[in-house]
Amino acid sequence: DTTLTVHYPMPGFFKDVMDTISKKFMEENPDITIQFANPSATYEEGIQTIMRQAGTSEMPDLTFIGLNRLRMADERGIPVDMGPLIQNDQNSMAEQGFSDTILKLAQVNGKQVGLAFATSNPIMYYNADLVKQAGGNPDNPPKTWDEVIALGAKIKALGNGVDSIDFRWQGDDWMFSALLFGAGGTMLNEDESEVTFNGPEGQKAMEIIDRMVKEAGMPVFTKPAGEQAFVAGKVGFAFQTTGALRNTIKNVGEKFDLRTAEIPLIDPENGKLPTGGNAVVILTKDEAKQDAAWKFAKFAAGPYGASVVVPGTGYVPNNELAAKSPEYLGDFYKENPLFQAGLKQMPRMIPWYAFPGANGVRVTQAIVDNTSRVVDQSATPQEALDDAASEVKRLLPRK
Amino acid sequence: MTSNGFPPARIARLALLGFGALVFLSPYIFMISTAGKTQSDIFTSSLTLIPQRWYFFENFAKAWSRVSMPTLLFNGVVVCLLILVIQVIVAVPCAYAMAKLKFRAARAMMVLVMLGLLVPIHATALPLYVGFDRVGALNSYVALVAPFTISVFGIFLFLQFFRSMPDDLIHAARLDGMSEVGIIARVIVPNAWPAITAFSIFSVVAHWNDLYWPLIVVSNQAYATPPLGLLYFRAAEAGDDYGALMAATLIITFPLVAAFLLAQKRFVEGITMTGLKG
Amino acid sequence: MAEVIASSSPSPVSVRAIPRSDADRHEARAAWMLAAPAILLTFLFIILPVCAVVTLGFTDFELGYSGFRFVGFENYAELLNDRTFKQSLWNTFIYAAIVAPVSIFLALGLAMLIEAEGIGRSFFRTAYFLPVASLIVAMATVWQYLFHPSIGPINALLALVGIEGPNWLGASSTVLYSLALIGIWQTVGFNLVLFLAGLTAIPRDLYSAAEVDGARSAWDRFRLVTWPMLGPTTLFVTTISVINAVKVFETVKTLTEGGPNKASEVLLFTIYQEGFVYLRVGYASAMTVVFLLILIVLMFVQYRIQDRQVHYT
Amino acid sequence: MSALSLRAIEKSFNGNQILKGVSLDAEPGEFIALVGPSGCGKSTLLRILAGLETADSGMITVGDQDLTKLQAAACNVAMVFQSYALYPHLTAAQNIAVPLVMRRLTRAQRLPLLGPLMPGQRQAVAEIKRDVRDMAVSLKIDHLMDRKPGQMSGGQRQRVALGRAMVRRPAVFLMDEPLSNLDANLRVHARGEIVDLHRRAGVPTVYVTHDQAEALSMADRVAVMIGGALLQLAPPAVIYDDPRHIEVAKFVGQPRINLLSMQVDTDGTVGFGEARCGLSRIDVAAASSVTLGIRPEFVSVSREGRGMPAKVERIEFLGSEIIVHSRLDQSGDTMIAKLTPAEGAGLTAGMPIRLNAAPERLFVFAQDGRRLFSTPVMDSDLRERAYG
Amino acid sequence: MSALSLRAIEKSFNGNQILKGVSLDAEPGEFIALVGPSGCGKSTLLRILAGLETADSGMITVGDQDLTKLQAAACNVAMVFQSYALYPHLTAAQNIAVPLVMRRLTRAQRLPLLGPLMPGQRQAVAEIKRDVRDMAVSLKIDHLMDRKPGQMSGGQRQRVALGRAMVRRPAVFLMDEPLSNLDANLRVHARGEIVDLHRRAGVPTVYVTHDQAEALSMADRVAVMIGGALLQLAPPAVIYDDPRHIEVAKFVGQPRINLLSMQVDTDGTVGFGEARCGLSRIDVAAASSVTLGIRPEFVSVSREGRGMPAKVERIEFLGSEIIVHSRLDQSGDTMIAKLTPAEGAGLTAGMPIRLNAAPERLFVFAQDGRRLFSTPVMDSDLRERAYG
Ligand SMILES: Nc1ncnc2c1ncn2[C@@H]1O[C@H](COP(=O)(O)OP(=O)(O)OP(=O)(O)O)[C@@H](O)[C@H]1O
Ligand SMILES: Nc1ncnc2c1ncn2[C@@H]1O[C@H](COP(=O)(O)OP(=O)(O)OP(=O)(O)O)[C@@H](O)[C@H]1O
Ligand SMILES: O=P(O)(O)OC[C@H](O)CO
Ligand SMILES: [Mg+2]
Ligand SMILES: [Mg+2]
Repeated sequence: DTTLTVHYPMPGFFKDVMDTISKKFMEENPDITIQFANPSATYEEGIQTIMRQAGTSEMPDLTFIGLNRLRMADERGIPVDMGPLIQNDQNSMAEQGFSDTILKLAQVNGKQVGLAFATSNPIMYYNADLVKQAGGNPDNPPKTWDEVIALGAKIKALGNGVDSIDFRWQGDDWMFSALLFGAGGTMLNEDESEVTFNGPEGQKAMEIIDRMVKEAGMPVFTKPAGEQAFVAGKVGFAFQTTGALRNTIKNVGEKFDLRTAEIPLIDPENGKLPTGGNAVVILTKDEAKQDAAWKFAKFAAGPYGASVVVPGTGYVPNNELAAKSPEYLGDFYKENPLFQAGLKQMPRMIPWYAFPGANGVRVTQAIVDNTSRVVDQSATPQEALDDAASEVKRLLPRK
Repeated sequence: MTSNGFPPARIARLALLGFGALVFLSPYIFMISTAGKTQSDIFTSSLTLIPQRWYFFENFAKAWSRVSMPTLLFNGVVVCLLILVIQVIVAVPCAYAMAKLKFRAARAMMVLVMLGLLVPIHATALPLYVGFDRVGALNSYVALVAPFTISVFGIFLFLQFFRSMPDDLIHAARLDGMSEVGIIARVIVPNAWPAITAFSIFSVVAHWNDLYWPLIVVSNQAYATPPLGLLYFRAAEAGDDYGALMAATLIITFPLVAAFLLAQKRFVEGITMTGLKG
Repeated sequence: MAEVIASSSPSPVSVRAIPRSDADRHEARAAWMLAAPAILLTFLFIILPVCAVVTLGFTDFELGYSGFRFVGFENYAELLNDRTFKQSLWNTFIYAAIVAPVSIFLALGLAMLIEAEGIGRSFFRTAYFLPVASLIVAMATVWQYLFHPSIGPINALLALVGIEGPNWLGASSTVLYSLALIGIWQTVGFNLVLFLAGLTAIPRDLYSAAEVDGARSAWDRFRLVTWPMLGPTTLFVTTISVINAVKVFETVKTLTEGGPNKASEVLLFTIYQEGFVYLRVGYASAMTVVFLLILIVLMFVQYRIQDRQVHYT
Repeated sequence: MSALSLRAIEKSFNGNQILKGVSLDAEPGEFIALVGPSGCGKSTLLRILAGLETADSGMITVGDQDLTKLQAAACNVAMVFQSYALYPHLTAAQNIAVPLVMRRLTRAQRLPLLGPLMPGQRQAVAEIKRDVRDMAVSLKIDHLMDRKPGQMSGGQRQRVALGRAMVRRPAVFLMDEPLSNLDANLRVHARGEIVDLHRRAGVPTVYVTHDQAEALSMADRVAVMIGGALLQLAPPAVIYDDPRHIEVAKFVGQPRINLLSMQVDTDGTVGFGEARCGLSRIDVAAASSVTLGIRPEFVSVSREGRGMPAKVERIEFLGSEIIVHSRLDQSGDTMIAKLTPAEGAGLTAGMPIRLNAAPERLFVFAQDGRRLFSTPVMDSDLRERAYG
Repeated sequence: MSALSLRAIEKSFNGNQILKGVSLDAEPGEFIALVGPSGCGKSTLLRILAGLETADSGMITVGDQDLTKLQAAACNVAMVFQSYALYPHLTAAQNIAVPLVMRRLTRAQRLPLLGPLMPGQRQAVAEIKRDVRDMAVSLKIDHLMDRKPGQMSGGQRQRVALGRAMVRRPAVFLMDEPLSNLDANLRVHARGEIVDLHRRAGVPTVYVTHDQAEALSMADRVAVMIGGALLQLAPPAVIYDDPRHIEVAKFVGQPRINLLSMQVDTDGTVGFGEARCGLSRIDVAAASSVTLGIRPEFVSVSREGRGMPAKVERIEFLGSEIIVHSRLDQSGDTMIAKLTPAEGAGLTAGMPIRLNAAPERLFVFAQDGRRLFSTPVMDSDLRERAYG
């Protein structure tokens, strides 16, 4: 018998999901026992815990790592290379819906460090009641940022403490990426030697944030404050991960008419969106355990896992079989229109950019800090971008 | 100064104190109110303390079932008790030696105690973590308890208290045939209860609530302490289940409040007698 | 030396004349034995780790990479130019400069009110002490809600009287003050209990004497008796309050993560961030050393200045 | 008009009546000692006098000022406390200066830094300094002026406390057991000093003590208070030699007075052995059982002859005198006799003796404690006849 | 062989010699009072006796018990402390039982829960209970056995402390001012009780006090210690009537002895007014200036006639006696006289008086404090002649 210790982040999203999956897995594999380590509150705390524990006896056998931190983990040699395992299982992989695109999401420089477990993209949440009051048509939500900002300004003008927009810029660089990639921009150039996010696309992106504040009166929300205000019916639009959908639905309850839509893109033609989410990663170096761990990884990231994750959270399916097969999710989307926004955006998903070198976390922090200067209007978009760029340049590995 | 009659000065005083108490208690009022609300009832734009739907039972049931509350409380009690008992067993004899025996190192120890008061666990967490890893003691009660077994604050407090105990009492005990250990067990400790109570409150409050250290050394839920358990509810990404969170908070806070209520008279007495006041 | 005489006498008559050092040595041995566990544990869990921190401060050790090299004072040199560190020092200073004095004087005022009041003593004591005993992880959530810029009760109340409340935790201009408010809320009860103990220890006769001496107003009696007699208490409370204020961490970690834009970065949070987030243990250790030095200097200075003035013998 | 007058002062705490209508007048410059057992209400009365406590009813006047409703700070009454209540953070000089600073300087002038800038402050401060110095010199504590109370001996502290009370020339001077914290030798010495100071200041003084020797030796008049009521207010010799109440007789005198319960004889007399005295008809009619009091120094001891037979229980040698404890053969009561060493020579424990008393020294008390008027019956033959 | 013997005990603290070679022997069953002013080293000596402190040199023997290297716990010496030092958390019965429990039960038998399971524990505990009860009955505190010290009065506590000390039948019994925390009345009463108890127990006792009256009234012999040295060890009457040293005379007697420095006359006599006494030739040759001591009760006061002229300064009335403070016209020395109220009647402050003393009551002390042998010169005419 084998016992696997599994660690995962964000229990708020995943606890129920993990419990369901592990229960089913143990039913199917009676010789393997799954036990959970203390979950970490966020992706960042998760990876920190793992990096601290790496090499110690406390290190779990499996973990779930944010897609943008796979690179950092790999540079420290933490994950087990899944390449050989996939090689052995070639056929069944495809059968279970692990297409190449899906596998790519969890590769670092071509090395398979994990299997994408939950994937997301940023969508637009809106309060149909407020939209209606402000003279908009909830059935035909804004398609461009200009429309969002204009309608936001009208919502703000309703008064009574109502705010226009909650754009989730805090925490990490994901939502900035959404604007940047949506304009067709990139963080760094091809060979990762130059900073490019302060180019014209980046400027357009940052200006959108600036205009949200200037024209639509977006306040400086902390992350929880924004969430709470939106579910309280005090905010018109919220832009954040589709992964938060299930919780948002629960929190809103009957208070107002909650809708979702695709996020506007600065460049509607070529715009892309970052893939959020996480991947299951095998940590154990113990050969005997690795087999069991691989079984569990495949199971969690496989069609059954996805069929639990998607309805339980709001993440988009990372498994083609699950998405299409009526056995899994086929009917779900028909019955739950709020979940369709994320699904429709799947073709635009590209990897969430992970910075090279040891300072990945600080780079992210530098971008967030400078974005906050725009939000609280203590810097112009140009200044903020330039400062962020020079700081990031300093933090990137010197070649 | 007396409690008969209600002159204006007294009414003003009571009003001031009452208002202050209300301000200080307001977070708890919201906490209790929230613990009785449904998820969608919590973040509304209207300010109501009374839940629209009475949801206390559901929230408490959820708090009790979603994390394994009995395990958390049990761990909390075990860790706090172990810490407290060892702290007292270690600090009392040391303070006694410093206060009542001719002891050349007493001065040096005093300096050590004062310096020790200044070093927070936050400062030494890293080397300690590495150390516990080396001896393979992470994820155990040992890791949770060991760094706090020495309480310089306790030594400091007991020292003040013992200094005020009459020497004659100790001489009498020696004449009656007690050894030094016997004196500690039979004379010092039974008479140091006010000081021990005061110290217990400080110690238990600190360690029941400590998040920093358990977060670092515990990854196995079997050893999670109450604050760590609360973190399960507090996921950062999305709106959490606040009703249940508050219910859990109430469950976890209650033992402490009850303990304080029971001990508060002795607590103040203990502080007065330990000369902590000066 | 014990000298036995009359060993030949029929009834053994004996002498006690142990040289002093012998008896003292016995007592000292007992003392050492009693203190040994404490000394051992202090060494193990305080001294040794502090030495380790000091040593690590001279290395470039990073968690996750094995091995490190000694870099001399490089970490300290980097600290001099670290914008975050400087900001964090300044923020910690401001925070402590607000929380310590306000919580001390508020506690003193409340303690005197409670002491003067006959009824409800234990209720008030408990009400004000409750925050000390509560879980900041959980209370942070409540505070976050109370401070909410649009749906928070505080701003709602302010709106009732026509004031547009600030964005407490969201704006870089107010976040530190909001945290300070929470800090005060957390500390007052602790100080209050200490002051209450101090007040009960003041001899009643002194107040009578002050009254007979012509101290007409409550303020005169405060100046003449209460304040000077509370000297030792105040010294202790100040020490504890300053140390605790400088050690602020949990609220920052749970409520603001140092943001927005480092407006609420404080020393311990920065150290934690460097050590456990960026995993740069060497650099974090150097910061820790600076942090400890600040604490030690602070306490040393304070004791030098105040101790003389508050102990009247 | 009296310098200080109390009229029917009553005071209760939580329903317990502590003072039961106390009235008292003091002449200018008079020294009144207020004695009584612990808890009888002495301090309470003093605190009411000082304005620290308000009486439930009654009236206090000092000179022609009605103090009844005045606050302590407003009355011109000074007080010395048992604990001295010196401010531990102030030097002796500063302690003595406090009442002057509080009275002579305005609030503005007392401010720490701004005070010296106020007009007139300098001069007032200089005057205060001078007065403090004069006081210190007259109390012989001028060398202590820079010490804090913690650095002084008990006797020195007591003098500083006196200085603080006297420096502002109060209209009334109150002292609450100011010597009880001193050791025996110092206490005897300090008695003389306080009497001296009082004579020089000439201010009416109420001096509380529970030490009867202190009261008798220092006061012009002694007020004996028992259970919240003044039982007698009279000069020391009267208190001792002519107590009006059994409690007064019991409280004053060391060793304590011998008390014997007995029945009044049919001839209306009562007595101890040969020494007898007669009571008035009215008294005899009212009560047949009384208590006889004999002070130990009026008990004489002889080995044989007349007198009450008794047995020596214990002999205490005190140098200049000897205390003989004995037990009466008849009633089993203990009797204490105070003898000179010469008189007591040869007495040993267990020895049978005879006790006698001088009839003019017998006190007779009614059952309610009142002293009864009695006349010594000198001729024992007369009595014999009446018996027959 | 004596029951307790100290030989040349010396002790220094931080270079200050506190005990300067103290030697003392006690007979079986003897009650020795050790008196002396505060700080003279009484407690230190007692603590050395008890084994709580070790002497720098000297030797102690108790009966035939080997005290060498014994720790306090092991000597069979019991001690009663000034503060009683009762264990506040234990009842009276438990307090008294402690020394028995510690001595009669093994460590295992004393364990809280396991103890009762040990063989023999039951019986031993029952015996202890019986002994404690007997002790309580004999001290009349059996009704207090379940109270804790906090619920007892001073006198009751003192008795419990006595019980705890006596219950284990020590070979020596030490008491350090056991009565000083009691109030005056209780103190007098307790004296008798302690003497009684001592008589019943028959154990040699060293009783420390700084109250000379206590020492004189209780002890078989009084040891007067001044500045770390024993000046005299003798029965009370001898200490009082025949002091060997000026310090002894000064310390014993209340009010204090009158001391007058004077020159020896050419005829080898020295005296007070008419009362004179002669010194031996050797003494006269050695010192021409001596100190004359006269106890206050031997000073007589007359308004006129013969005697030393003096002026009354202050009169203290103490009920059964009167203390007259006066100043000699010639030398300016103060003289204290103790009179009965009758003798003192009519004296007032400022009045000129004449003082006389009985020549057989004069003590003459050399300058180093030694008492000089002197013989009263009764016939003043004889003296007159020698003068001429
Ligand atoms: N503030 C108070 N509240 C309630 N009872 C009081 C108060 N002050 C005094 N008493 C009670 O009044 C009685 C008299 O007290 P007081 O202090 O006047 O006695 P005292 O004669 O001065 O005694 P002592 O000689 O012991 O000082 C006591 O029984 C005391 O308990
Ligand atoms: N442990 C000690 N260290 C230093 N000095 C001491 C110590 N114990 C006593 N002394 C000093 O020795 C002297 C004698 O002290 P001791 O207690 O024997 O006096 P005492 O005669 O009992 O006085 P009292 O009547 O006040 O109790 C004092 O001057 C005291 O200060
Ligand atoms: O929650 P996820 O997995 O969609 O990740 C998205 C980012 O973390 C949001 O900031
Ligand atoms: Mg009193
Ligand atoms: Mg002593």
